[in-house]
Amino acid sequence: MATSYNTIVKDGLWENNGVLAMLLGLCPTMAMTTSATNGLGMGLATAVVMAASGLLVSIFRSYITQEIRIPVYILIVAAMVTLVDLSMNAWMHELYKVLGLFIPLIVSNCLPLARLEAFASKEPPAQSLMDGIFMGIGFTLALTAIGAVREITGSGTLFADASLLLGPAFKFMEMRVLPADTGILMMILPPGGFLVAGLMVVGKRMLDVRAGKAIQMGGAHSAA
Amino acid sequence: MKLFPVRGGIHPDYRKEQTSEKAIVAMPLPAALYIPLQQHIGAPAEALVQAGDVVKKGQKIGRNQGAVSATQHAPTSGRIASVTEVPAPHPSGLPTLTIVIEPDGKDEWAELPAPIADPFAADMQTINARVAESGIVGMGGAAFPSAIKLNLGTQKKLHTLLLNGAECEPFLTCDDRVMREHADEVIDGARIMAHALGVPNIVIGIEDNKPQAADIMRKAASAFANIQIAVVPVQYPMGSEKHLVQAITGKETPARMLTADLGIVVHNVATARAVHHAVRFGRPLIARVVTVSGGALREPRNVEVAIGTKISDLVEFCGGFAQRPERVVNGGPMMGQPLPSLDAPVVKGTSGILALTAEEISDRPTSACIRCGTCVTICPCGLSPVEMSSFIRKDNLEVAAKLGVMDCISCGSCSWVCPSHIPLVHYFNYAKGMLNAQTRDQRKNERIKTLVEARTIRIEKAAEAKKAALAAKKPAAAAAPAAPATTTEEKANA
Amino acid sequence: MIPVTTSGPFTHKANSVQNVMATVLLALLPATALNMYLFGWPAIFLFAVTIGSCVAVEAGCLMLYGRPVKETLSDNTAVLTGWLMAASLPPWAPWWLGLLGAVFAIAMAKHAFGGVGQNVFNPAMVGRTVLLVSFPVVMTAWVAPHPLFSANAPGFADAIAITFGGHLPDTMSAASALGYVKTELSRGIPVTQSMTQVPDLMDMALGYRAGSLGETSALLILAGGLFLMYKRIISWHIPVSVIGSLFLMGTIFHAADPARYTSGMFHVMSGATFLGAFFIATDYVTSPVSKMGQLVFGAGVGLLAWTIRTYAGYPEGMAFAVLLMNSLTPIIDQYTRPRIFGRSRKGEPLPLAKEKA
Amino acid sequence: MSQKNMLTHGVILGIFCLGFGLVLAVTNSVTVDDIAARALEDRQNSLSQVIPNEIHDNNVVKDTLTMKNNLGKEITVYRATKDGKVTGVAYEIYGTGYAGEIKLMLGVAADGKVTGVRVLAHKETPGLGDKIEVKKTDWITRFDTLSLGNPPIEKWKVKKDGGQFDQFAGATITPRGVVKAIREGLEFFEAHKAEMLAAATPTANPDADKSHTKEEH
Repeated sequence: MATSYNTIVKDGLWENNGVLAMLLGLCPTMAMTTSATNGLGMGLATAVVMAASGLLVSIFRSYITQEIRIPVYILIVAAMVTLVDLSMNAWMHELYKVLGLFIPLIVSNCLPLARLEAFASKEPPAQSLMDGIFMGIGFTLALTAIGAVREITGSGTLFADASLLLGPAFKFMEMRVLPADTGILMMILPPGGFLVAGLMVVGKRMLDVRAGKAIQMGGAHSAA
Repeated sequence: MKLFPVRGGIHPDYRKEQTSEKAIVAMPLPAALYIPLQQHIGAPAEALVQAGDVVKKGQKIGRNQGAVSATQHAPTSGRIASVTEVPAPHPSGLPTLTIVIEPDGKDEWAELPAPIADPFAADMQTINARVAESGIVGMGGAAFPSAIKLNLGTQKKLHTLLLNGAECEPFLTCDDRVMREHADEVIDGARIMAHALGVPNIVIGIEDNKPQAADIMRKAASAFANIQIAVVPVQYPMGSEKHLVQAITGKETPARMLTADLGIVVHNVATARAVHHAVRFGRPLIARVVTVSGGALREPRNVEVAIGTKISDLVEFCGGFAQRPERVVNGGPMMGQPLPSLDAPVVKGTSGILALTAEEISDRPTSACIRCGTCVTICPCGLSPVEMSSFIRKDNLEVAAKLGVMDCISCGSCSWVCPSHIPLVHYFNYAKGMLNAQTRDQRKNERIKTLVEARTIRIEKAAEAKKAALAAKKPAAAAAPAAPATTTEEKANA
Repeated sequence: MIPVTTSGPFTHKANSVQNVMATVLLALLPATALNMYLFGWPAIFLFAVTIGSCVAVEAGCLMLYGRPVKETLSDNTAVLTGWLMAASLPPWAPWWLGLLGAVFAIAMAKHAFGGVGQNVFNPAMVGRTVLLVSFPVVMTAWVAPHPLFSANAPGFADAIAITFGGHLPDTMSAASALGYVKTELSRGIPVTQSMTQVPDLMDMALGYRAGSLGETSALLILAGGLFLMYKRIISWHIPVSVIGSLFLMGTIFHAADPARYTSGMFHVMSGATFLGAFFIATDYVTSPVSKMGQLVFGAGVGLLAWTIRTYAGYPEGMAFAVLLMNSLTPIIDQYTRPRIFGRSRKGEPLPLAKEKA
Repeated sequence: MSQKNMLTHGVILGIFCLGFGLVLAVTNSVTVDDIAARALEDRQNSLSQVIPNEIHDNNVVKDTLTMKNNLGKEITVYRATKDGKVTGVAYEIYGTGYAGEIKLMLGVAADGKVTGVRVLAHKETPGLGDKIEVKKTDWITRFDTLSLGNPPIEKWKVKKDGGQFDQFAGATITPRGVVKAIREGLEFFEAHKAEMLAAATPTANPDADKSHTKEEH
């Protein structure tokens, strides 16, 4: 009973967006969105973990019995996170310096765990991989958008240090939107994260309401 | 007398001066009297007369039915025009069965029950029977049949009769005038009631804004050592019986209990006077003093009026309206009820008819609650109106019930004080109604359930009996008598 | 023929939200007027801009929500928010500070929560705090008093340059007393010594000192607060518990180590203590409704304000303290409900006392 | 749950743990060298900001002394050497800011001139005190080439206290703390010059020894 790819893509990017619809993974959302680049990096790292763990769980789903599923999920997510952590430290060190502290936090992010439980444990590997990727991309988009708003209003720049993350070729993305020293500092402090995330949730719902859709309430509220 | 503090309360504009110095005047009989068969809490009375009958003043025309009910009497002599449906003095304006009397102008008394020569020698039952027979109900507004309250002495250990002359509602002065002009009757009635209740002490609670009444009552009571006058502070709702008891004794009536559980029975001063009339002269309750007041009225006054007088006639007697009233209220402005029509009659519980101007009502459109907390501070019941109303607005009645909405006495203090003019009492009355209905439904369902269960058991038993019978007798012969037996039983319980 | 609608009562106290708010504004007037005089035209401009922005943002939000604009605006709550926020700004701050503060105070802190009566946090303090955190330099650019029409006061044109052009004269900056003591302490100068440099308590009480646009005169604020109490707009519970706990903390620690801790009296007289205690912590919407709850709330505000002033990164802690306690208001409300008549605190009917015949 | 079931679950869980443990072990062994190298580079990078590359030919990270500073705290002194001679040292200094300790790395040339100062950690007010970070402003670079005699010792203060260093708008305490820390750092250098510049073979730094690094210098 495989879900169509179309639904997977739509769910991940918009309908069931991890941050904006399910309100999951708020811890990294608040902590890592002080700039668009940080949001992008954190999102991508999470996406990799989600895709890999989704695939693994789906492959092994017939062996993972009901009773031990939670420890196994956590084991898999934690292993993937450690993998990403180690390889980034070794081979993408500049990015690691930016995100390093927060990579281990992916373990405590409820979003991967939620998708493993709700999707990968029931669907075939290809679908699960897709779900991990698109949920991850949806997460990345949300984080990048929140990061962009906070960065512009808070520091007056956009995609600062993008070249550290994506390579020197992406230097062109780094821009200054407002003159130096004019940002609203609070926006890059934790309250700004809550504010922008909240407004984005409102924005999404307004668009959904306008489109005549029923509002999806987050079933689970993340503690992470 | 030592008094005790009472929580909360408000100090509304009393405006009692409009009528407080006006002596009670008797109103001439109107062209027709309308006596609803239900003027009290409980079951309606059963009509004893029909159209065309001729009745005398004081003749019983409605008989009480059931445990909580009251009899009705003809306020004057005349002919029964009809027994028909007339709008009741109730905000719904729904018609109730009413006896319409056309007075013959002779005002002839019927043969009254003999006066009880020495009520203090008579036993309780005699007096209670007389009070019940005379159709006396609580005249403070609640209109609860008084005989039942007088009977509490047989069930509870009582020690005090508290006569409520607080009259804390703004505008109303009828009790004030009754105390001032008929102090001896009130005191005598109180003594008779105390005797009937078997209590040694009588305390008469009077708010501090009626010093003359207090003085006169004190003088009238000076001959009796067991009567004390308690002058209580002016603080609405001092007239609420549980609060009056607290102010005078310091005791707080536990929730869902009666003041009688503390050994105190509370009666209104006007009720005491009615008891005096019934016991000493055999006269039933056929007239009462009503305060007719309000800025829209030409001549506010206290009127002794026959029960059943149309409110429009009463207003006419008081000079009619000087201006269009913003609202006409039956009772006091705080806890009274809006009158849907002036066609409704004065009943036994009518303490006042107020024609209020917009300025006296001083209402504004409701605005958002600003959580000022004044309602919490002044609530005499210790409730949090601000919280309860917000839950009721979301129709979350369970939480409102948990917060104590059922303990609200609807005194109106919170609505009065609210700067946002939120109709809090309206919310609470709604919630109380809904919650009561829920409880009733639940009880009904439980009753049905037990009945169904009983029936199932019965049918099973019958089936077993049948089986046993079948086993005992021959199969063909047994079936016939058993079947009809079950059917009849079922029918009886349907 | 006669309208019949609701239950009673059919008489009401002659009051309204509008009157309540207007009375609060009236109470603020003397202190604000004095500061207008002391800090001159730039202060007046900033004051006008801040209130104007608040009203404009409120109107905008109401329109966006499709609510009646005129009726709601006339309740004066937006004006009060603007006034209180303006009172907490440095007097010569630039105009955009007022505007931005208004957006955060009215749009974010008030209307995002549902408008009047629904906000969890005091809007004026949210505005002030956001500005303080976001623009620490501008928000701490205090000036010494330059009374209107005095020799070195900025003229009308200079004032326009200060408020709308952002030309804050460099030489005119001064430190607030709380800030000065904290700065000196960090240099290793004990409080006992730095206290000799701050204006004496009398000047602080009268208001002739550097400070925010509407809060330098402790005496006039106090007078306004007492007026509100007299008018029964506020009760004594919150102000007394705020000032009491602040004074107590200050006095105890000062007694223990006068070189490290300023005195309780100094805490009470300086900064926004009086404004906070009488006008901000007492905000109806964001403080508990029961008297018991108000005492708890006020004590919390005083305690937090002292802690923040003494140990945290900001010299003044009133706004933060109020906001922190605001977030506890629903919980305080829940645990400090009055006892229901005839019931125990737990909600059980009272036991029937045994009668002695 | 029956005992057998319990056993099955345990076995499955054990297999998963074993499998992923193995995967992680492999990853770790593949990355461990690179990660160590990166860590060393990081430290070198931060040191190279306060000790210019031109003045040394050694690996500064590996040539260390452990000393006690004025507060009795053990600090690591990194030494830059060229042709076997100590040309400069770098060590951590501590200042008191508005909101607590400010940790800085001070580089001093053998002649007592500052080769560079960088803030390592601080808790100053964002937007006010954080201008000491080189990422925010170049304020901290003004100390380069200065020494205890230049400016004279009484001028090693912020302007507000009669010295020669600018404070920044709205913040006096932070720059004051930094200036004081640097002055004391230089005084520490003066006092322990001989010890620091002694051309001895570096005392073994346990950290540097443990990590068998692929040297790039």
